[in-house]
Amino acid sequence: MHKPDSAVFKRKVWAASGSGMRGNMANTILSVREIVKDYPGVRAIDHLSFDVEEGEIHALIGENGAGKSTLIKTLSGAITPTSGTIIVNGREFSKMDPILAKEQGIGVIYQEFTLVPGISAAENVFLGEKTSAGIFVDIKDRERRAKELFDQMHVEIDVSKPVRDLSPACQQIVEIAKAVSKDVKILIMDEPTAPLTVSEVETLFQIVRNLKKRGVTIIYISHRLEELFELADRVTVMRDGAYVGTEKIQDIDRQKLIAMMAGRELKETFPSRNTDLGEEVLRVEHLYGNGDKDISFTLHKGEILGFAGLVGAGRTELMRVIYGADPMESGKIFLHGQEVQIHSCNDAIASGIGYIPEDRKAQGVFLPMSIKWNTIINNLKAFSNGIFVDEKKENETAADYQKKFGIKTPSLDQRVRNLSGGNQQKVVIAKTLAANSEIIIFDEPTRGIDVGAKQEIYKLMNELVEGGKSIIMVSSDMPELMGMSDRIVVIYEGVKTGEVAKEEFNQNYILDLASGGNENGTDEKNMD
Amino acid sequence: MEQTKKTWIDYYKKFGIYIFLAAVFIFFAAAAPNFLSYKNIINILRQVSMFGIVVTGVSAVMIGGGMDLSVGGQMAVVGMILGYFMVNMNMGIVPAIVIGIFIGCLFGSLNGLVAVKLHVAPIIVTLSMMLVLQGVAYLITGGYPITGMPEAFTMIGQGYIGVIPVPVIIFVIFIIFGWIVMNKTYLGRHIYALGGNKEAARLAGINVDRLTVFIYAFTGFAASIAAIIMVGRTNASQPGAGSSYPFDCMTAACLGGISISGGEGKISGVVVGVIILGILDNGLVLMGVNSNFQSVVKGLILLAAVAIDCYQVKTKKS
Amino acid sequence: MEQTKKTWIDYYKKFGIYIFLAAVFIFFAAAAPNFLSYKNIINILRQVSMFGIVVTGVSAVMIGGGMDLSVGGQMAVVGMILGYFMVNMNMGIVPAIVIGIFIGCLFGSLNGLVAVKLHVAPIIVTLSMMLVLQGVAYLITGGYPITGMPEAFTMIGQGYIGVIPVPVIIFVIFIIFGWIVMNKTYLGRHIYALGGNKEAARLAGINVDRLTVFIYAFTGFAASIAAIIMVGRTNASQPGAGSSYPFDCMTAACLGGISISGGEGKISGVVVGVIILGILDNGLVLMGVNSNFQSVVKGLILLAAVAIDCYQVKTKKS
Amino acid sequence: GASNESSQAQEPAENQETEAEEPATEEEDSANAESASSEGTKIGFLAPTLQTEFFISIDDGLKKECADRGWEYVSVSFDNDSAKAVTNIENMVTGECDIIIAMVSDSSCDAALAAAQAEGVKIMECGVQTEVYDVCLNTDQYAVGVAIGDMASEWMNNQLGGAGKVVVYTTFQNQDMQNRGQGIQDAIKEKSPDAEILEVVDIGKDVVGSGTSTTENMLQKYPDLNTIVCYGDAAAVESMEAAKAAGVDSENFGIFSCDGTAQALEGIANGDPQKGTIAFAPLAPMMAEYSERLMAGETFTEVITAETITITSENLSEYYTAE
Ligand SMILES: Nc1ncnc2c1ncn2[C@@H]1O[C@H](COP(=O)(O)OP(=O)(O)OP(=O)(O)O)[C@@H](O)[C@H]1O
Ligand SMILES: Nc1ncnc2c1ncn2[C@@H]1O[C@H](COP(=O)(O)OP(=O)(O)OP(=O)(O)O)[C@@H](O)[C@H]1O
Ligand SMILES: [Mg+2]
Ligand SMILES: [Mg+2]
Repeated sequence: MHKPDSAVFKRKVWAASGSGMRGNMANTILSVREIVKDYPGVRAIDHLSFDVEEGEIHALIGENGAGKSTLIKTLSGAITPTSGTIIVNGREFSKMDPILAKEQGIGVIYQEFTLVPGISAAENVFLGEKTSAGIFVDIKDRERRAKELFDQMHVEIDVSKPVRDLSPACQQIVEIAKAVSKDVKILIMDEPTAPLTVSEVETLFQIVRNLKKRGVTIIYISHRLEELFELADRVTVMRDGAYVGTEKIQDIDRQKLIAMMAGRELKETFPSRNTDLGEEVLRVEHLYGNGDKDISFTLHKGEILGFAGLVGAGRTELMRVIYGADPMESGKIFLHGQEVQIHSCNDAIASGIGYIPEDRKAQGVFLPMSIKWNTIINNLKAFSNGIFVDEKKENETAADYQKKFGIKTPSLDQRVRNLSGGNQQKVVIAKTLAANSEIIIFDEPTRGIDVGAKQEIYKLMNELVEGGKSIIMVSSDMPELMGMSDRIVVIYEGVKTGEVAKEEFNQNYILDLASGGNENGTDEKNMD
Repeated sequence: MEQTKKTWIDYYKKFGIYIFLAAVFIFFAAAAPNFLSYKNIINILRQVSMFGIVVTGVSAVMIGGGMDLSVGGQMAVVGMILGYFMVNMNMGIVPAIVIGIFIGCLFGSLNGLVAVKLHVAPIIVTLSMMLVLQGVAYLITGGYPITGMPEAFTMIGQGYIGVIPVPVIIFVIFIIFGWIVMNKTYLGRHIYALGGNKEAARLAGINVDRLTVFIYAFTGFAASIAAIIMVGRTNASQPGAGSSYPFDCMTAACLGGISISGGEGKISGVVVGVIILGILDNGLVLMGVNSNFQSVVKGLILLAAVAIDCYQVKTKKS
Repeated sequence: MEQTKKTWIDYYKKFGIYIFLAAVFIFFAAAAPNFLSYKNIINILRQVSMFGIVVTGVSAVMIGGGMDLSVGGQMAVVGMILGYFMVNMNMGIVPAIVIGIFIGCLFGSLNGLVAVKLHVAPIIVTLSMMLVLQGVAYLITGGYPITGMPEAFTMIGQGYIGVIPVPVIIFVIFIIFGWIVMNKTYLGRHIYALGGNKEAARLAGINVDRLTVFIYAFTGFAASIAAIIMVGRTNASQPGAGSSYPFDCMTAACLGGISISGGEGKISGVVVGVIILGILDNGLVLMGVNSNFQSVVKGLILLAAVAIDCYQVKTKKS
Repeated sequence: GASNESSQAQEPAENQETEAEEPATEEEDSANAESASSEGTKIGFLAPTLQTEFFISIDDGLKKECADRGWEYVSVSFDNDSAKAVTNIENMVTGECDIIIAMVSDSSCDAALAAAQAEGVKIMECGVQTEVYDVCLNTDQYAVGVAIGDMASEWMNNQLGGAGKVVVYTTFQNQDMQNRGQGIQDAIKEKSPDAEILEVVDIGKDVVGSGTSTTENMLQKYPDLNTIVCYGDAAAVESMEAAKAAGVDSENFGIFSCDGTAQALEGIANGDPQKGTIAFAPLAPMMAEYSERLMAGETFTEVITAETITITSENLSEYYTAE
């Protein structure tokens, strides 16, 4: 039951929001008044006020760095606002704290994981909760209840396994389970779908609709605008920390939303490019390793090769092997027809391969360092005379990329830790591009990035291939993958199940391959 | 998600430290004269009790993502205060013990409070605390030890109940208590959560500040119990006591599988770690090994044990 | 994006440790007799040189996300070897120094190699190493110090070039070198990268294993240079040397703003931290303060300095 | 700086010359006459540690002696770290001490002491004899060891008919203690040839509690052990408690050591296994006396040896009164 294109999404939207409009929702459950949040050098939220009505799904959108995450953190008590009031159920607060927020029935799925890596999924789900009376924990009971929750969500997660051993997507599902396991009245979700693929997204939507039926109010943040049209009742737009406006979802369309977010008209397409596929630059033969089995493919000059697959298919694992980050068990890698030995990332970089990792916090950025420092770290040799770093060139390059991607920051000396999630992602991309590789692997490049910046990245990818470079793009965003790729390779549980040429692109077909090919086409995940 | 079949490494992961203990035990049983006598086993247990109690406390802090380098100083000061009250001020045993424990908890809470309120890394807070307390211990009597504790008090360190030395009984009660708290109660689970991801714990509604102070207070409690045993055992309060504890505790905790970065480790492992060190101390002396050489052996054993323990973690991840 | 105006805290962030240094300096200039004489200032500088070199090495490791508790043991063993070669074996000064430095680097590399290959936390590797080396230092001569170094050798610790003591010159060269490497070269950037996010550093094409070994080797190099100065200054190799260094170095590094978790801190801050400790040691003696009380003062100063430093980080983060 | 210091250092010496004949013991009461001469004298005491009773008592004694004389006094511990000792000698010179009483452990401070001498500071070495000093109060550690050994031998010969089963505790962390340990062994071999030295144990660093555990282990290893001869009281009294706790026959179990601390004396008085200890003649008054004589310009070529007193139950009453 997957939507092949956004047209279908839209049709569903009307149905969904129609049923959501039952009764009158005039009851304001949560409002914020004149909230300000200052950070040194930055005003993240600027006198923002808005209201959320009981039982609605209220979307909150804005460009990267608009202040969405900061706002919801003030609501959950993760941070203290500089000034302003929060009104929940008619009670006024000048600030929240996590315990108070919990008492008010506020639950949050944060943009960044808030899991305890060393303890089991079950314990994470019930973190901080009393699941039984007395001072003793009944762990078996917790595991049983967690399993029930995951079963309801149609995902299979070993509830006794430490969450650090789970893939990012599974971790996100644990986050979701954690939030919905509680008896919340207001559930705030900050980009919950970012690490998910289509089938989990569908599961999530199901959960959200069920919650809504139970009368739970939901604040939903996403950069995937089509999701809003499917789910939301109303949408509030923020820009530069300030309130722009609130609209009923029926009264607005995608273009208008984007204009509100960006403050200007913005064309949203997958820009066309004209490149002729050149000679073969990369060939992978019978690659085994890191959970992947017998994978072969080729990449040509000027090509964007997409990789599709469900969560945990092993795409990231494959890319890491090619990039030398994880060991290859057997197989061959050819560059321009020459076999190369890649034993380390440095070998890969030396061979002209660049990699934009999917997990920006863990693998991408250096949080304590400045933006400009991060920008050139992947290719320091080119920015130094062999020993000393050329700081002038560093400044120029960093300024270039900041302009190109619109990295929102008061200065290039700002620590990356203080940037919003999307802006951090832009730094990761800048950093890899500055290394000037011939083949660039983009692993979930647009995760958490706003529409405007996405356009920039697409444009940039086109420029790169037009300039004779080649790109491998791993993405869980199907329209994006189909819009950008020349070919798509599909991976299922570490095995290549197909390769689809541009002419044959079809979401259903690709998803079928991604769930194990035609024979296994009806995987349990796809029922419903 | 498919389960790969269990390799020996998984078994080692589960039983590693016990295998290590067995190996060390068998080695000394064969090589050290009189090692395997019933009395010597009791002996070893008595020797490790005091240290083991402190290490249990330190392990709780480490599991909670902290560190306590000040336990030695806490022991010294509590010991001096005990002696001062009982000998110089002729206070009764019970009130002296109560005050001693209270002061231990106070020092611990102070560590926790400073770490929480001033947002300073625990290792630095407790390092400062150690410097301060070591100084204070000497300032109480100007550096002289206090001797001549009441007879009944020395029983705590030297006495027996049946054939079991009193310190061993206290130690056993302590670890059973610690084990139940860490494994079976909400409090224990919260401590693991705190150590694993403090922000996640906070956002889950755990009062992380209060919990932090509580854990440090517990370590102070452990240190004060150990101080009582120490004073009873040597019949003297000495200001220089515990000066080697910061490293010794860290060594024992790491040997027992407590992770430096918090959130991981088991009380049972810690007990085994402590016993391994106790056996080494005892066995090497029985074998007549030079004390400098003992230091070398301990260093290598620690490294070997932790390396094997880490080996699997690495294998699992990559 | 609009800029909010800078508060005093931002200024403190930038100059905090210098303000602290100034305060300590002014205090002792007023309170300690003879503190402010030219000779005493030279005196303080000479006293901190040896320690400062080691702390610079340890700071490099800490910035790279590691920890080195074994520097004291390295110094002791290198010192003993120097003495053994020059006195017992009548080796020339230059070859002895070369061998000493080589062995220091070797110990350091060994730390790094073990950490990298066995995937053990650096704090445990170096703790083990400390235990081993402390034992080894005593085993070399059975615990006896070696005295009677060649005249020319003692110059390194005791001599002057012009009016400046040789150790101070070595120290200054060392920190200038360290500062340039850490701030201006791409090697330095790689070290910060390693400490800031090891996985990201690896993906950025940095050979993190080799770099780790290199940094530890550098710390070993620093320790061996310090050992040379120490032996020259005291005209003796002592197996117990450096036993307080693990904590002292950590104290100085933290005082100087090096973060325990790596990736942060500046060499210039470390130098200031070392000098503050040197001024305390010197000034408190000049004032005739009891040495146990000195420990208390140092503990409180460390805490205060780090608390003020952390205060802003907290403000920034929350 | 330098000229200033040396002239200051000379000044009291010159004053003293005029009344050099005066016996050095009378200055307390003749404050008027003395104040002119020794006013402003400053003593610096450099101890390897100020954390053990032995050194603390010297420190306290000196503090009192100096106060009585109207002298300034500063004490510093160098924590058994020679580099720190050198540093502190330098600091004391800057601090304008007239006399440095250095209880250093070997020749590692000679250069610093010589530099201090060059600044006009008088050096009193104590407990060790190197090449640089103005006066040296030495204790021959080997001889101390022999005294301990003699005492133990005598007891074994009388009480056990010579059938001693002995464990000797020494520590290799410090050269003095190693010499002392050697003296113990040699004396026992000579005076009590029938006794058997079962083992010489290096009990390692002077860590509180190491005496306790070592003794417990030794009692396991040698069930017929009846004599422990230890280099110092700190470990000995711990041994005594451990032996008592293990239920040895206090009558026929002997522990011997050195330092004459209160707890050891108390043990002897109570009939505990502690049977004897060696006390040193109080060092502080001696140091003060020789300081005075140094200030008076006297020079010393001979090493002055500090007396040791053997204390056993026989002469205990002279040195110890139970509270
Ligand atoms: N700790 C901090 N210190 C300084 N500035 C911060 C901090 N946290 C956030 N900011 C700034 O506040 C602004 C808002 O950030 P926020 O994370 O709320 O954006 P967002 O709307 O969630 O963006 P995204 O879509 O990228 O997640 C950004 O400009 C960011 O740089
Ligand atoms: N740290 C880990 N420890 C154990 N197993 C892991 C770990 N990380 C990932 N895996 C497993 O490896 C497989 C592939 O992981 P991953 O989800 O990263 O693949 P992917 O195709 O890149 O998926 P995604 O769509 O999330 O990028 C999954 O079965 C996952 O559970
Ligand atoms: Mg955000
Ligand atoms: Mg992936």
